Amino acid sequence: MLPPPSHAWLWWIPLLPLIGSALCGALHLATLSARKRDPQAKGLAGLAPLIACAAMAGALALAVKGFLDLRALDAAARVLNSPAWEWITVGDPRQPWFDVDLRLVLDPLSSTLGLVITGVGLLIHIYASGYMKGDAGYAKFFAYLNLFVFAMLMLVLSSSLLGVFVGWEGVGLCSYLLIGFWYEKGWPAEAAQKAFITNRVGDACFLIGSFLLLRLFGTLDMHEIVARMGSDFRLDAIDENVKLNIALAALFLFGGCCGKSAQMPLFTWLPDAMAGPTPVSALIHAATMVTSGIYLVVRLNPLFASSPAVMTLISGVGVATALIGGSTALVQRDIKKVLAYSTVSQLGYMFLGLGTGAFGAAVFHLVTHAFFKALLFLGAGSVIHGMHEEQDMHKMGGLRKHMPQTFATFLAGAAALSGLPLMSGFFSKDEILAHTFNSGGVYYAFWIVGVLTAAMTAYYTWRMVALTFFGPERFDHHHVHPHESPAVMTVPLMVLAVLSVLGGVLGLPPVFHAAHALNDWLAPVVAPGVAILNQLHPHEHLSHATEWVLLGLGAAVALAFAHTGFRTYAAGPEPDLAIGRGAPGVAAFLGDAWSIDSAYSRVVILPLRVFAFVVRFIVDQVVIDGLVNGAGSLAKNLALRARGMASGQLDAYALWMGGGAAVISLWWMWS
Amino acid sequence: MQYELVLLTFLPLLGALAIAFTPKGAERLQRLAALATTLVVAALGVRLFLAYGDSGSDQGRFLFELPWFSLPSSYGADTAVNFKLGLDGVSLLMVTLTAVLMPIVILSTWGHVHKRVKEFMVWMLVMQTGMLGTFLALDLVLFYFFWEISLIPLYFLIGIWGGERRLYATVKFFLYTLAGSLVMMVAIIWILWTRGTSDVFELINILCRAPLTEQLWLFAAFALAFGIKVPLLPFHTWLPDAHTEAPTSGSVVLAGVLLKMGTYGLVRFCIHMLPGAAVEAAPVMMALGAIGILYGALLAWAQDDLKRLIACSSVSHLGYVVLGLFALTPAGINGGMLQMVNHGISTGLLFLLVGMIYERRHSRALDAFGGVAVAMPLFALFWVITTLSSVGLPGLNGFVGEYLVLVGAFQASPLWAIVGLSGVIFGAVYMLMATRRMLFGALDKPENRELTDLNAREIGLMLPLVALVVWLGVSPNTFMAKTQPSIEMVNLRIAEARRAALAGLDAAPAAPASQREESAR
Amino acid sequence: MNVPSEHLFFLSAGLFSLGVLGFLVRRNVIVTLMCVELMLNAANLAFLAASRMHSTPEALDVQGPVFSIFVITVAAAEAAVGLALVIALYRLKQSVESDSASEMKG
Amino acid sequence: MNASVLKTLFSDAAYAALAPLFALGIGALAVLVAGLFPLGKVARAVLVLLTLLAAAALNVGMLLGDSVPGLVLDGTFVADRTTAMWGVIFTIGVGLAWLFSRHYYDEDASHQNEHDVLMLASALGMSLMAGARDLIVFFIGLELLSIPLYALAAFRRNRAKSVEAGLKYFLLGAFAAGFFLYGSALIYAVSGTLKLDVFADPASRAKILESPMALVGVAMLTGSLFFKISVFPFHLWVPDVYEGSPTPVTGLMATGTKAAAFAFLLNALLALPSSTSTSLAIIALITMALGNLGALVQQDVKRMLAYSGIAHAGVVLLGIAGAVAGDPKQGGAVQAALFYMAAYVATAGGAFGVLALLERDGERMTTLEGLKGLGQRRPYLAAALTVFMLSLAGIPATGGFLGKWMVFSVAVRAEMIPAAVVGVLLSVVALGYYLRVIIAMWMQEPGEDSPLASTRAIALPATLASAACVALVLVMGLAPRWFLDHM
Repeated sequence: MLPPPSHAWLWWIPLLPLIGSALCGALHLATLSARKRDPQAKGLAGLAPLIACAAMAGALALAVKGFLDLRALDAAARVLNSPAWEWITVGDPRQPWFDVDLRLVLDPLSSTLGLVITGVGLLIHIYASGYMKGDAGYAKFFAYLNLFVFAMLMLVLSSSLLGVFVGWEGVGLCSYLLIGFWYEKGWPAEAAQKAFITNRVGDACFLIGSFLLLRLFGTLDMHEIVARMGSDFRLDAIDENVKLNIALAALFLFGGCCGKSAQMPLFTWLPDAMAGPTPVSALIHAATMVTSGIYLVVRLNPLFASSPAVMTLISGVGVATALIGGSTALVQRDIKKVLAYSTVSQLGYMFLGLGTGAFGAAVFHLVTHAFFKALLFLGAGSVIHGMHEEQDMHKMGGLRKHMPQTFATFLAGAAALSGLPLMSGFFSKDEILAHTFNSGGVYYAFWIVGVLTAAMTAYYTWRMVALTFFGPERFDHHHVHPHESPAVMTVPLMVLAVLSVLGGVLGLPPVFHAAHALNDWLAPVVAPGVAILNQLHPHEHLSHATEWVLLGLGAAVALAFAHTGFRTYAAGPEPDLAIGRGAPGVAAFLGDAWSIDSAYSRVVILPLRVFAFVVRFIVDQVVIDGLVNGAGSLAKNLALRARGMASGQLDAYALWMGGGAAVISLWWMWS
Repeated sequence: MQYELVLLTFLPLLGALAIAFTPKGAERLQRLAALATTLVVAALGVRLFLAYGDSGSDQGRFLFELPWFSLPSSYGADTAVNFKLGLDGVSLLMVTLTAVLMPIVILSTWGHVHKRVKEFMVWMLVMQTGMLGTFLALDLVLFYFFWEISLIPLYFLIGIWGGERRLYATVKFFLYTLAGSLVMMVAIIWILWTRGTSDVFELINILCRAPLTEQLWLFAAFALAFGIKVPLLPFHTWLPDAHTEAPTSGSVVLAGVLLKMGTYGLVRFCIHMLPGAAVEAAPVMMALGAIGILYGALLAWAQDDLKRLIACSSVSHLGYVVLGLFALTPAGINGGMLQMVNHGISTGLLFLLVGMIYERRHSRALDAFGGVAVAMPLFALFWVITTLSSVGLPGLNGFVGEYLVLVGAFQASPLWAIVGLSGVIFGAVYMLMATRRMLFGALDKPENRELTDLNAREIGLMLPLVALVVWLGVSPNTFMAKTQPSIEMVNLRIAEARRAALAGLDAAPAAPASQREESAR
Repeated sequence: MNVPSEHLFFLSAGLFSLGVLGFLVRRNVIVTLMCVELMLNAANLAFLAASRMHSTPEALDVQGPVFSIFVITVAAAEAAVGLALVIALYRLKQSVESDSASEMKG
Repeated sequence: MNASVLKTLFSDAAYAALAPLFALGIGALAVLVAGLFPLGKVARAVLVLLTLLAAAALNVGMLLGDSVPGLVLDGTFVADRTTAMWGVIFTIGVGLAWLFSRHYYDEDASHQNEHDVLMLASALGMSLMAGARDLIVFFIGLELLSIPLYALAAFRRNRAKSVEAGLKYFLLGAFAAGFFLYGSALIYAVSGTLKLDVFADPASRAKILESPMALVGVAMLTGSLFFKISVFPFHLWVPDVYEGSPTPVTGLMATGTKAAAFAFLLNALLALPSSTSTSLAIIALITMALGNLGALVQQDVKRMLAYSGIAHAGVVLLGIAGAVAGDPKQGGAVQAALFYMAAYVATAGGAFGVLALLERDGERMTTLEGLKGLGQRRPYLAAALTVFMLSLAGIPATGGFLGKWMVFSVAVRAEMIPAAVVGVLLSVVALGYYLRVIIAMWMQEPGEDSPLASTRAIALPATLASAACVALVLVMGLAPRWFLDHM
């Protein structure tokens, strides 16, 4: 149960970015009105990044304060609770039928996520103030970005599932706005729409999940749900029906996660989302928003742990997504697309880990991934910036000389992503694979795919590095003059590079005989789930020997494929073209992400669209409205017929009268 | 006797009379007079809202009652028909919405009503009286009076100031809605004759004990009238036509308030007065509501006319209201009530926005636009906010109602809740499609380059509504706390009816004698 | 003379039917008018027959005869108006056929 | 016959009962005589007005008085509050028709005097019909009403349509009268009396109606009454006659004649066995359907209103069918029909009156085409006609609404609910054409060949009459208490 609500200051963590957003929005409106007089006017838009970064810094400071406060408490009591905003009350407030109280709760999990969001977020804000300079919507951009951070913080800090949903949809909205930031180009708007709608499919699942939880527990407060999973909802205390309902709730919530975290079958929006400005890709589509699914599963870990089938499904979906994403990234030419599919793939890893019950490992990978993928995206942004908005790697090459700082930091990110030994990604990915291996059964298959994907990851990462920074310069020297980005952009890169390299210390594997800092920190949160899992199928910890073998294998695979990838492409993109010539089918299949997206268009969207038109033109216009108008024309037709009765002839009228009198007489006599 | 409600109801009519006697050319005077009248009414409405505490009589407050005339009844004495107005939790939000929406609507006519201004203002004000009367009437006959009277102004508004097919649309609207109402009239006649009273709250106490068969017949008659008005699938086809042809302000009032008369009636009469039948009929009504959500959304998705699209979206949104109300759970009813207000605000805003762009561009075809956001950033801002409110983004008004509706519906019937949930997805599909095709993309059509952004009047008239969008989204309790005691009474009745149905009893038919005693009060 | 009342009724019914039939088949307005007279007089006959039926030697039932007298009076008035209309029709159409008065229909 | 009999017959009560009739009769004669003298137009008008006012005042006096004469003249005539109310309605109907006829016949102004006399005579006939408790009295009243109307219908004797209307009305009316007489004779033959009170006693009624002859008689009688109130299949004359007659006369036919026939039908209700209620209801519904459908396709508003009148007759007949089936509310049907017809007299009288005013601008003005844009040309007239249309359609706040409500109440009370539902749905069809009139006036621009704005001012009497109709319609719709209490 929650401690007393004594920490009102927690509200300031999300509210600061919200205020920042409002101020930036006001600045944008001011700019707009200034532009009415002078189309080139910048107004006060230049203030926007200062405000936004200040808000972020404030939020970060508060998040750090929260972290320190938590650290000072006993492990079991590490929860800070804020007063509630009584949002929705149905019925008498003293004894409501249904109510939603929004309260913010800081515990080790939300604190970790909060630090990542505000920390990485701040860096990206700083970076963006350089990246977006000169854009017409400069202030608007920061308004959206701050709004996003607000929603994301609501998502991780709320204790109510509906509070999570506020953030959940809020981040979806900001994602929509930011993907479509350059809407006048057309396709970003389409990508934004796709992202929003795909997410909505997930959100609908989320809502169903929430209904089921409400029906089971009578509350949407996640801390209460978790607590009750350990008390009156213990697996041995409930019947099959309740178990089924729990499993269904878990399943639908996971459906929501699939949308937000771009898992099969709803991952197709994420690659398209790269239409947004690069800092957006870094913040939303790599570091934070897409990980909210992982957060949700960890937050409700006993719920998921109670349904082994759903857990296996999560792992399966995760590993399948990892494979599809990884293999697709192999052949992409657009640098951002490579990173996007890589993100899809890495998120798949996290779900693979969640499905094995490695909640801590998943969060660990989430954190390291936030560092290195944000770094890679920002690096890619720096490259794109320097290349005058060129994203095709085939038209790059040899950039290491032109942008040394970007190059150096990018290498750090690549190393972490590909899991080169001792980099942050190495440890986190390895922990997930080790857990998978240890789960046995079908998880062995998952493990094999996981390792395969790891190989692919190393390969495409270093292919990307080679194509971008090595080999001959393939751009047009007359028009493109690559240059290093300003310090405001490179400094965040450096910070992130350091984090990417050293992030591993958060969770060193047991064989290193060091404390797994993150797992220990999260232990109170994940304990209920882990307990349930142990109860369901207790298994041994991996022996040190096995673990050494796995570590070694991981390192070897990463090194080998990184090397191959780099060497193959060090001289230029010819191997790509060779694949295209040699196996065009395979290249097209992979390049199009296994043709899943186009299959959706054909199998889902087109029939629905056709159905909508059938509804409009046939069901509605012909059938339903036809009946309505038919009643009208029926009356008219009858009227035209009835008209003939009044022939104007006297004798006809008299006949009607005489006949009428006769009929009435007979009728009355007869009845 | 309290005169607030009489004043509220008839002030617009007085204003209309005054305007009717202004000289023909004095358009400015007529506009300002209409605006002033509605502003005073809005002030009165807000005052009443604030004065309406969350405790007090649940059988109508600020009561005003005058004997009117009497009609035969099966008891010795005739049925006294009273001119009885009263406010309770069920009508409170609708009355306030009607009062607040009208000045905005009047202000919006500056842009699109240029001919026969005097008549326009007169009809607008008459309509307000009709709508307020419908919501405030606590006498069945009086309710029916206002219910039908409120058709006439809109008939003229569409017929005179409407678009190309205005005559078709307005006649269809009038005939269709009237057809349903007349069947309801027969039911009301029956009630008056057999129960000897036309007082709504007395009837609520009497009719809940009527035999189930009788309740079901009465329910069918009332539900037909309200269902057509709402409009509930499959009685919806008049709505897109009426909306498409109506002038902007007519559409706003139609969507904002007039349709709510139907849902209000469903709560007040079909559910509260006939709980036994409501429990029986709930599965059918929920099914109609849920299918309506999906159907309306698909219909909207297949439109290319912006206004028609929004009209179809109304069918979808009102499906939520019906789904929630007939879940017959506290959450569902509260959600349905809230959703009525939400729909009024957000769809009203959407129609205002469509009107504003139509005034500039003289087209509503989606294909005529593209890149409007570049030319009209403020318009785009308002449009997007409204769209988000309409698709139910948490934090804005649409969400709270929608969520409560779905929670309530899920408790009653997971199947229909999930069908209704599809509206969450498809709602986003068609609204975002419209948004993208209109606002986004390149500004490549020469006609669109010249578009001017919203002016101060247009922004000013939308701001109160936008404020409500946020307020209702962030703090729905401000509103729900006031309606709660009345809705609790509805819940009680439903619970009784449920118990009776579970016990396998025909809702215990009370002896006529005891009914008489009650009605004799 | 002792004609049974039934016979009188049959006669009157026959006359009435004749009048109706004539009204229906004849086009000449004057003939039609005469047929109406026939119907009225058939009714008169029926009234008188009924009166005879209800009368006792002591008391005559006057209702029937009184009605008949009124009917005769009214018939005269009707004939006056009717013939005036026929004249008006003839002046306009040069015809007394009822077909000539069938301009309005539908 | 000795003096004492005469004394009992012509008691004070009888004089009181007949006073309105005397007023009308004397007035009619006075106007007729006045025609011989070179009196001014105004003086003659004052005479007519005085006559009508006197009749109305006497009726109102009876309505408000403490006691009523009741049955007089050996039970052949009744004067109670109901007949007094009918009397008021008739005088209003005739008064309206007279007011609207003031400036109607410009070319036939020389016969205005005869016109007025005929109108007053018809009013006398109506009152006699409403109070008749004896078939003889009723017949005299009927003919006193009809014969003047035959003449009035053909009053514009230079116009083919007018003469055609008169002729059709006359011939068919006489035909119907034949049925009435023969039917009366049959009833008389079976029952031995022409008084209606023989039906008051259920036992004797049952005995009479056992005889098929009496049933045929009742059917023939009913048929002839149906002719007057224009019920299927006796309604076919109505459109032609209404269209052809001078419009004020049409107004009189639509209102006064129909009301008088209904007044008697309600008295004669007792003669109808309850087994006939189904057939009556079916006839009523067919009448409503045919009337409404017929009106739906008309272009001439006068003819449209004729059909609408048929439909309205069907509505009242439905109420009567309810009463025949057994209205548990004593006198409910009479109240309903009174209210309905009162509202209808004000409404239809006003509507025909407005049409009469428009007709002065040229014949085409009464077509839908001619009405286009009227709202702009003559907003007050158009507004009045709009109110009338809404009242005819039975929209609240008008008398027509409450009338419809009360008549359908009778059917509901008699548990004829399916018939009531079909009936109300048929009135949706009716709304279809009433709305077309409103559309033409307010929502359509005048066509190219539409009449130009008229410069002729509307005469004062007509203005007053229209305003009075509007006021009456609205008062009956909004504050009906007085009417309901006195009906």
